[in-house]
Amino acid sequence: MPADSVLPPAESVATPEVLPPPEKHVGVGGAIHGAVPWIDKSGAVGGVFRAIRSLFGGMKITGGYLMRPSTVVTQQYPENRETLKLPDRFRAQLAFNHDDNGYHKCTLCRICEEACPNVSIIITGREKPAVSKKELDSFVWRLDSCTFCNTCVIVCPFNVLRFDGTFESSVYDRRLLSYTLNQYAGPVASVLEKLEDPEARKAAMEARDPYSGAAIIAALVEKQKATKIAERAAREAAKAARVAAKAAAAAAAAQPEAPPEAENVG
Amino acid sequence: MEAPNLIAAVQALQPDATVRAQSDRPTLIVPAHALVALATRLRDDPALRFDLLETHTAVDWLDEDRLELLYLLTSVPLGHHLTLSVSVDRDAPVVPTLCKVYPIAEWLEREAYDMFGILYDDHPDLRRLFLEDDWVGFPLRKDYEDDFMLERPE
Amino acid sequence: MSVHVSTLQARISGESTASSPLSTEEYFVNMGPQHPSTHGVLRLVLRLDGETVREVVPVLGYIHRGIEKMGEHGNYRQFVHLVDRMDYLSALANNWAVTMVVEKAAKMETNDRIQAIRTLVCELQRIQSHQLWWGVFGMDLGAFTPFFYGLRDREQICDIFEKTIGARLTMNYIQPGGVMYDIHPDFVKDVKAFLTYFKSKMPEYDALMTENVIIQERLRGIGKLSAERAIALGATGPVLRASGVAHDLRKSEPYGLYSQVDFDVPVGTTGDCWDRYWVRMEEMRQSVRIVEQLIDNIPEGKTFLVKPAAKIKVPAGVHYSHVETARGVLGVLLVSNGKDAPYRIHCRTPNFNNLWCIGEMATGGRIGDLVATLSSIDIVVPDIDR
Amino acid sequence: MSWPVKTIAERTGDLLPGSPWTASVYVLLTILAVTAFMTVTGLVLIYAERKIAAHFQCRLGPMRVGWHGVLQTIADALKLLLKEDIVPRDADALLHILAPVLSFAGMLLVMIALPMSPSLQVADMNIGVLYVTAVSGLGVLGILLGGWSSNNKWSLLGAMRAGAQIISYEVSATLALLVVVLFSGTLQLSGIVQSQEAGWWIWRAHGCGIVAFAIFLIAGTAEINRTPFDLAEGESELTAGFHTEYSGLRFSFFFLSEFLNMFVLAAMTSTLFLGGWMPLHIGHFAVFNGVMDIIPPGLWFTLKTTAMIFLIMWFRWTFPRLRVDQLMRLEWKILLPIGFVNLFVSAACVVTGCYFFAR
Repeated sequence: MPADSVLPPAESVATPEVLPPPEKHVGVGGAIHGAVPWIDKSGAVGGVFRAIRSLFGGMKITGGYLMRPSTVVTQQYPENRETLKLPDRFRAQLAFNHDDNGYHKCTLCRICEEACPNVSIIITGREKPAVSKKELDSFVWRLDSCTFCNTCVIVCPFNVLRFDGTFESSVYDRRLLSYTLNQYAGPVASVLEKLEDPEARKAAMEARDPYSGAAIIAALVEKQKATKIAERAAREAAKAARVAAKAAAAAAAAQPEAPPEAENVG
Repeated sequence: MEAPNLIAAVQALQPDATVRAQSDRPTLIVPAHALVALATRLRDDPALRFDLLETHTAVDWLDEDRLELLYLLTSVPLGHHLTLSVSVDRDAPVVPTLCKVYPIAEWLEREAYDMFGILYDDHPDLRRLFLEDDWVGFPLRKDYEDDFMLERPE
Repeated sequence: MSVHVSTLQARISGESTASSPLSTEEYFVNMGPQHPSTHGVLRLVLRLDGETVREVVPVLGYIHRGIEKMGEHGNYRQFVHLVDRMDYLSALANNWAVTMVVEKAAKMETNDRIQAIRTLVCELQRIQSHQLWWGVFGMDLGAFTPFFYGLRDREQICDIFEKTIGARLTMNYIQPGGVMYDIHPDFVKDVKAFLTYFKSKMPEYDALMTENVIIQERLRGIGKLSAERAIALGATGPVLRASGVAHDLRKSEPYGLYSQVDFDVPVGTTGDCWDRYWVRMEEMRQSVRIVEQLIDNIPEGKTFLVKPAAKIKVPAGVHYSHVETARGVLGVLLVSNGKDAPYRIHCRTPNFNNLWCIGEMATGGRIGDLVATLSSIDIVVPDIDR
Repeated sequence: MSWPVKTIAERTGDLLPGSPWTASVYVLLTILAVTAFMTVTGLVLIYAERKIAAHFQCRLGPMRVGWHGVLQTIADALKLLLKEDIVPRDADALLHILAPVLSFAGMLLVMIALPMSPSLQVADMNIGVLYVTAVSGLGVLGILLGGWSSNNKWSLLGAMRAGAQIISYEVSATLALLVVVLFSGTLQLSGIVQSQEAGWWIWRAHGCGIVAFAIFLIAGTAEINRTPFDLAEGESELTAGFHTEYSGLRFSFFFLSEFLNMFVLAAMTSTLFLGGWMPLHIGHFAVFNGVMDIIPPGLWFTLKTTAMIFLIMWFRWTFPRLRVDQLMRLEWKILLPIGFVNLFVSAACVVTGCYFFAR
């Protein structure tokens, strides 16, 4: 162990004292409620018998569970689907709070989108709002990148989002993990309720399919790709300029110095 | 020991140590060359007894072109804390190692080398800790870039 | 200047230093990254002389995710959920560490109800972490059954968390400014039921493992770490306490409501595997005591004191605070430049330092001792790699 | 009541002069029957182990394939048959392939000497005990070869541990066997069973029997590499020990031979110490003995063997594993001296000719 050559001899390390004990500390390791007497009283023959007894003590525990099938805790999952109850707060799937009419209250404030730590929420507004100024087109939630941190739910000022317990969300194609949460594209509940005419309401709303999120994300990715390439070129140019400036400064200093080793080893 | 007394006591050991502003624990800026001697005395001084190097890491101040090394010391028996701050040049970051004073520094310094490229003089086993030996660049530097970095779309 | 950058290959291709008069040959073995008892993707390169371990060279980074770098790219509230993924068995304590440093730096207020809930859930999580450790420890020593008993009892706490928090492992519950939800109406009842249940199970734990002669023989005198070396090597938590140093942040720098509850700090004597085992078993009992004292005395009050969507501004400077997780001291070093995102955030994780002791503990023992020692440190690999 | 022993080998011998063809068909059928019996026993044991382990651990175990998962083992066997057969590139291919076969063949050979009932025994050698001890040692050869030929350090470690362990514990097991041989005065397995008509050796032998029984059980458990002596494959230490590099069918051979080893151990323990197929008799209590005789000998054998198997499983699902040096210490410093003393005491008993119950 090369550490030996590095470390100082044990004496040179300051000897620590036990912290000033505010109250008591529990005593010495081993004296656990008088449960393990046999090892401390090391009478040879008695020790052996106590040792054997300790083995039987363990067998009594396991044997006891074998004899009592009621202690089995296994849940047989697909069979117990009907009786399986998950707690209300269980975070399995993000969902929109739609009211009884099927209207939501999302005003496109994008607070949740900003609060999301891993960009799992993508909100797009309608290009041509029907009634109000800003209308939700699609609220896409990406289960595949979500970490279920619940931040979007607590930051939402209008209580639009909730997590519910439908946990059976496995699919064979991960594009299907991008859900469109809103059932319709259109104005919020309060605006819709102001419209007296049911036909007008219907005209303002456009149904949304839960699985239309993949296309939206694909379009977004295409758009970002182009900007990213441009950004990268700009960054690289800036970096080259900085390096050149530095080299010039070094040359100006005219101080021949060995190049830093970090560059060589990296 | 209370913070003002502590700072005074350390400054008695190292007169050119200055107090770093903006820190919630007593923090002293010390020159790199004095680090090992000071740490040894901090550890062995019966009134100070900083026997635990709680953590050690670096901060990349890109705008000021320096790396700030922070050593967080704790005294287990006396229960007080001290932070040492050492600044080094970003391009040639060489500092003496604290391995001989605090053995745990061996790993902490390897991590700092791995992430910031700080070279520790006299370190017995200076190599990458988390990344592979042939990794290019030091990821926690502010100007680090690589092809795998994902950026948050704005 | 004598800076020399080495490589892993150079590190493990040293000359054989066989000391046996019989000319045995030492050899290197990779234990991990996929090995049942490295608890994840830890890799230990062992230099073996027959069955005897001559050297342990840990190789890290197989689950390094750059949490510190990710932290620089999001705001403070967004960083909290990342630390769940470090030590996933102490996710709440990790949340609390970040929350504490942010609250301290940004001078955010809390009330007693928030602190009581935080203390309660952290202690419950300490129990469940130790339960899982107990099971895994048995598994590493070759006994399969404790694993299931430990997990079965841990499930009860997970169910309590599921009701109150909504998650079982990565909770993101303790937030700057409060806790994410108020406790569930059933919380007090459930916790009391659990305590009754758990107190009836502790004797079974003892009968199955603690008193077992094989366990005693396997653990006594194995993997010793003296108090001086433990501190010098930066060990904290049960590893340090087993060596005889009563360093527990819950006592020495009380946070939350720890100053108001009565509990003891179990301390070992020799720092061997048995002491570490015993310290953890005793800590479970102490945590039960803490929960018992707090569960009937949760003060009234609000549980979230700020607007969750509000940006948190931390004044420029270096901020540090630490908590005692189930494995030791978790410190969060926050360097701020006054913006709403951390300039640099560093986590001092307990497992990182505790693992560093493995070289000292396991050298000279057998492979079986190495496994027992590694398990008695109770490593969680994502906590090491971050 | 006398127990006429008629083995399958003897029946074949009777047939041989008259019709050699019938006799050879008989032999073939016997071979098939033994193999089939072993396979079925292995499958049943694997299922039983999984179910029993599950209930020790508050679980249910396999529940899906068939009623309460009874077909699970067959499904697993089919899966193993269909898996890719991998021989590592740098392995010694011939030995790698040979090892599981050897390990299995050892078991097969032991099987023919086991007296399951007066009429159900393949061959009744007059050196049966010696034969079983010798042939069961063949299993370690398979383990050693498997570990060595895999060209994997973990496998090698496991194989070396297994070699050291099995050879060491063989000594104690044999010493314990000798106690019974001394008392019964014969090496023939059917003779040993018949010598227990007045009572089983476990209690009839003045305490020497129970000590020998304990030693034999411990040493036997160590020989078959089961917890708490499963160092050879110690999952948490050596990943899987000697069979780390095995997959598919070859792995299943190792797996099956491990379970059959357990059956052989249980059968030998019950034969030597618990009277084998002999019903429970107590001295001269004729009425009691008569009642016991109603239960057929085959069932007695099955019951005793099942009880022993259950005990071994119970050990496995309760105890942690020993360390390698403790394992050796247990053998050479504890079991072996006790075994020797036990042997001397029982020899003295036999010489003085005192038994708890008359022959």
